[in-house]
Amino acid sequence: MHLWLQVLVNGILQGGILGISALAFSLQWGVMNLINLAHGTFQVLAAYLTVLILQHLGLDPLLAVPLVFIIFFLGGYLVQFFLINRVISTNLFMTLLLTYGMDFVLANLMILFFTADYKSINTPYANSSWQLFGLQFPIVRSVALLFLIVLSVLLWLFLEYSRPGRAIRATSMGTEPARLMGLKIPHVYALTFALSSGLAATGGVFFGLSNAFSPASGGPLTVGAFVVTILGGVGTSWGPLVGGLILGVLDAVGSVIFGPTYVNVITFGLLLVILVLRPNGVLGRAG
Amino acid sequence: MLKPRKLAKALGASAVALTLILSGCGTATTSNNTSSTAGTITIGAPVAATGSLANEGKLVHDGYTLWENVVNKQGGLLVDGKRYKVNINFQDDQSVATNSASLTEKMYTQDNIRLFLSPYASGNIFSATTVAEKHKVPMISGGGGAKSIFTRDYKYVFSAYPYSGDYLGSVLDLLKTQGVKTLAFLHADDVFSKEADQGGEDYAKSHGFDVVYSAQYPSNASDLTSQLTQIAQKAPDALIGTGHFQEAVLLVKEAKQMNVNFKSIAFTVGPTMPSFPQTLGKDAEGILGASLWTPDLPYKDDIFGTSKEYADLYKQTFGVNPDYHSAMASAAAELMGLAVQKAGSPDPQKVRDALAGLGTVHLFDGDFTIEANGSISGLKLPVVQIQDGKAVTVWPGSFSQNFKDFPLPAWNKR
Amino acid sequence: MAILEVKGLGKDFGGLRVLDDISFSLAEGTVTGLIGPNGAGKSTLVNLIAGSDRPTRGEIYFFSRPLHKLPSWRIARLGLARTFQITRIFKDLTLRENVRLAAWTIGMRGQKLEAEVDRLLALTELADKAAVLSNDLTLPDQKRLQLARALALQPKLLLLDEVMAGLNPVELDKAILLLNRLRQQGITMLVIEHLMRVIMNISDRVIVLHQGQLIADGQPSEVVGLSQVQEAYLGSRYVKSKAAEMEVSGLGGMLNAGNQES
Amino acid sequence: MKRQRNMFLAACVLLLALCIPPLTNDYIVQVGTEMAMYAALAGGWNLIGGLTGYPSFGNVAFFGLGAMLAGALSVNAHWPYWLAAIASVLGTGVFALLLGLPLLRLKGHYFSIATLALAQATLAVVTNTKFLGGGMGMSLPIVGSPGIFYYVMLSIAVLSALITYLLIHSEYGNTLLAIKSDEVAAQAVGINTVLAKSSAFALSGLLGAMAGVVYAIWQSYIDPPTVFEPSITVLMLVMTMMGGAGTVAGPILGAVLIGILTQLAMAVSQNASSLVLGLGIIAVVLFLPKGIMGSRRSGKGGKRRGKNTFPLRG
Repeated sequence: MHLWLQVLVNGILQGGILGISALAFSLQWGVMNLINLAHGTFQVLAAYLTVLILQHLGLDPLLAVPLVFIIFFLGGYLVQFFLINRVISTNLFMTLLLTYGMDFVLANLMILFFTADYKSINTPYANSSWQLFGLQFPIVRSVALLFLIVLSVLLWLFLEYSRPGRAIRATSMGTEPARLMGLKIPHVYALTFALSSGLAATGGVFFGLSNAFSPASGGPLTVGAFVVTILGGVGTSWGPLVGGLILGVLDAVGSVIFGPTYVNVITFGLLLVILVLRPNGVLGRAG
Repeated sequence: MLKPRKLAKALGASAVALTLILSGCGTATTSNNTSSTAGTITIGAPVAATGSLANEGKLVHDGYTLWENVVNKQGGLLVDGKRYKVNINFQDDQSVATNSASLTEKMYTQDNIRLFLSPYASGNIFSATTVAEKHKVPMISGGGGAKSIFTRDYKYVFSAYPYSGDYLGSVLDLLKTQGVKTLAFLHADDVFSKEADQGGEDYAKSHGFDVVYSAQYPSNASDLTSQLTQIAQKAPDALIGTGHFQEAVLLVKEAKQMNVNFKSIAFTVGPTMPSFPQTLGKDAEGILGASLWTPDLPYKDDIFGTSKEYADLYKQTFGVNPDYHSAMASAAAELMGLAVQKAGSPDPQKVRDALAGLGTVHLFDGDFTIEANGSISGLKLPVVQIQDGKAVTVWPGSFSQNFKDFPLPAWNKR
Repeated sequence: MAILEVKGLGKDFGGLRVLDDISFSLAEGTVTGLIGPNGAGKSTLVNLIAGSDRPTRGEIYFFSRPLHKLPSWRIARLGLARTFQITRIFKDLTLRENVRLAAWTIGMRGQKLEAEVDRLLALTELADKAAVLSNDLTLPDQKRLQLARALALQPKLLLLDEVMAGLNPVELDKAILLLNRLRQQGITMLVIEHLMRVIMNISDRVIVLHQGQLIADGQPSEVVGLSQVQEAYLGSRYVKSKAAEMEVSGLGGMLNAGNQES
Repeated sequence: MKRQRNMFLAACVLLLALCIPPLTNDYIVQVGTEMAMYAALAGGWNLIGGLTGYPSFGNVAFFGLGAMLAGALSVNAHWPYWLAAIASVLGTGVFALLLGLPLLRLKGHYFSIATLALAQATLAVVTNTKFLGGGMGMSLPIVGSPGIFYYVMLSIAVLSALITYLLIHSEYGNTLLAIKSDEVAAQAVGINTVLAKSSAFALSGLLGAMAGVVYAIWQSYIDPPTVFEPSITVLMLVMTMMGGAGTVAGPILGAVLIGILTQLAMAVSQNASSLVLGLGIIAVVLFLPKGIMGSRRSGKGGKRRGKNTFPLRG
């Protein structure tokens, strides 16, 4: 009994890490129909940035989150405005190609600047945990889940009630009506990418706190975000949370029942089933 | 639908580009001797500088390079009375096995290279060695030792690495002396990890240990908390992890997070690398690593001197302490040098025969014997333990005096 | 004999009831007008009959054969062709290839195929544009392409969803002429059209949909005079734009308004 | 006339390709073999991605499964390789056909992610299947010579181009293009879209598997992570898009250009070759967004969209 409770907790907390990584991915996809193949590498870059901030400014990673967020927000705005916007209207594949190229360039620049060595963000609390009812709640993972919930709420409030948020939502329904409403689509897109880059970076900090990473670590993160986004439903504020929890719990439970070697069979098999049966995600509308 | 003019232009451009590449490569390789030496012996090495193996690839790269530097500083390799400069031609296989093969082919045909050192990682070695075997030129593995590399009846493939399945023997011997009885094994799903794990589990069972848990996880796993929870229920004395660096770090982090305690923890890959204690800080303390070489070992040879001197030189050259990946790579390069000297010429067939006939050699990393299938035997494998942020040799023999922190303190008592 | 029989047909989108309990049948060789204000469910009804969408309730029979479970490509091959309100053409194919593909799917090959395509292109007056990539055609041409493509299936029943929207008066006359010729060939038609002039001209019978329900069914002149039909129209779509002109009720007003429509 | 000129050009290119082994060295033959392999793979991808408009992200599954299955049948079941190869190609084709039925109901990105999942799931299953090497990989005997493999790969590439050519000039090809334009309309004109799409997917799978079985015996060593490497799919996509999706010559041109770009990148810098490749891809996207061949017939007075227009998405 205790085993299963703890496994459940493990799954839920892993869901937090997975979900926070998918927030940005889901937003980009939902609003711009953009699949960002460089997503994971953005997160790894954020993890490296956090290490630098910790080393040179002595700023605690969790306190550095706003700083990292702002840096990525600005960078994301520029990348979208000057790079992705140039091709996003031409063809769906072209944006895929572009982000693939960006992924290549970013990952290899990181090797040049940070070497291929594995790093991890190390703080006194990084490997500690809280104990509750005899169950272990690792601090970083618990905080990540908390962050995910708070960010989901904030994102929802932002999209629902703020002017720029409404502009983003209007654009996600289609660019033609948005243009008729007088919105400057390139700026709305840039804003969306900026926001999601900031969110991706936030996820990157938690990834860096919970895993060892190298410049090549981005790929699996992108795939993970893909899966979570589909499970939760594309472009919904709550999707990443729901998708993350589902995947986290299923992987945890499945890995205990069938053995960890079958985790990928479970993950991707489940993804296939979900896609075929409920292509809009568990939260999305049916059909 | 086709646009002939565009197509023609593109083809023309590609033809020009190809010519450029080929001529470029041509000039790069005809690097004739400039100094007083009799010539240059060029050795090819398709080692990853980018991609997922870039980290270990660099260690191998530096190991080969150190040998190249030292030999050239000593005036070159003395072969049949004449001194030859050595030159290692590195090509980045981008961690992709197919590239390891095609780059080996490239170096063979384009650059006329006839002697080879291997890439890092078993998969890449498999691919690269098939090319060497096809062309009947020797390739020495300085990047991995999966047993299945040597069960293919190849005649031109040699190694400085022991079998992957032998890695854990010393660790288990050490644990045995401490009265460890029950073990949990976790391993990744790649060739090397599976062989190492299988070898370890077999050794454990035949030496009176009780394997209470064993599972395989996919490479690059990012969450193993539930496996640790499961393992905690069986309460084994020790955890043996066989996988990659990031998974070793992950296991330590998560074992602490989950407050799963062991009397001892050992990994095949991880603790020997300097970044392991750097990454984990004091949580790395007391963790054991199955190593193939440490600077403390009492061996020496003519090129590098003692193990200690090798380590100092390495640190001086690259700014970091060497781990066994670099040392094994250096040993592989050294083996190539020995064979060329014994053959009296860099002729690939003669070098191959020389390698096959080297018998037992005494290098800075230990004494070992070249077997008929190209693998080696007899290397006594050390075990390291992280103590005060450094990897300290705690096995074999009298090094066991250095062993401490047994049982490991509970995570929350650190 | 009834070529098409619709029994108790209903469709929900989410919680929204778009069509409810629609029943009617079409006699072979007749032309039936399907009218109703925007959002009445006309296109949905056509989608259900053609199999592009599945009904939530009810049944559809084509020559007594149940259609409501067949995929739309089988329905098309049975001789039930349609056009789309918002044009759906194969933009990567030329005009000719668009039409030929349809004739090919029902099994025509070789000389016969080419001859049939030529005939259809001539019939729809598209012959001179046969080699044009259909994406580059004007909207009226694309609408004609849809018609030619539907005819290539040698349909027994043709569902026409606003094929004449956007045509000028001259083109309109030609189109009406064309539909009358098709009727003479014995093709049964169900025609959605906002232009009352067209409906009055070609229909033997008119069905009126309003808010997903069938509110009238009968001779064109009868139906137009019915008060519930006028209410449906006046209430939902005229009042806003044409309220001033629309004091006159009855046929003349409908016609007039219909002409200015779209 | 234009067609004759194209034929003439194609014949010249083929002749040039045939001359490579006798006129050059083994390395160029090796690079050529790899280019031919990618031309075949990209050609296969083009059938489902370029012609039918279903952007598969999992075509590597067919390549990988083809290679592993052929390897296992020959090494573990001791079949002669030619028989193992045929069985593997057919088996993979059936696999693609069956999996295509449910997956091809999905559209756009959803189809992409589903095929990505398919590839990952196949990798995971292969890794856990003892008969297929169970993650340990498989060694095949060293046979043949570089020239032979070059010609075999070249034939598969030619076959793939030939299939594309025949398709484009047939009603079946028009069927696929119709599906790409508008699937609802395609059904409305009586096209059995499920059959058409699945058969295109299966053809795509057959070509992938063919390249896979040749790759296996050519490399003599295969292991799952290598033959299921997701970037192989990405390369198929990149090459096809670069050359021109939906065209006959596009995938070939793309494969050759990426091959040359890779070689150039390696010649420019040893340590930054991947970086150069990445920059090259970005440059192509920014400056050649329609592919070198352009999309099919788009030159014929079609409306070109401006740089910063944002069309309504479906």
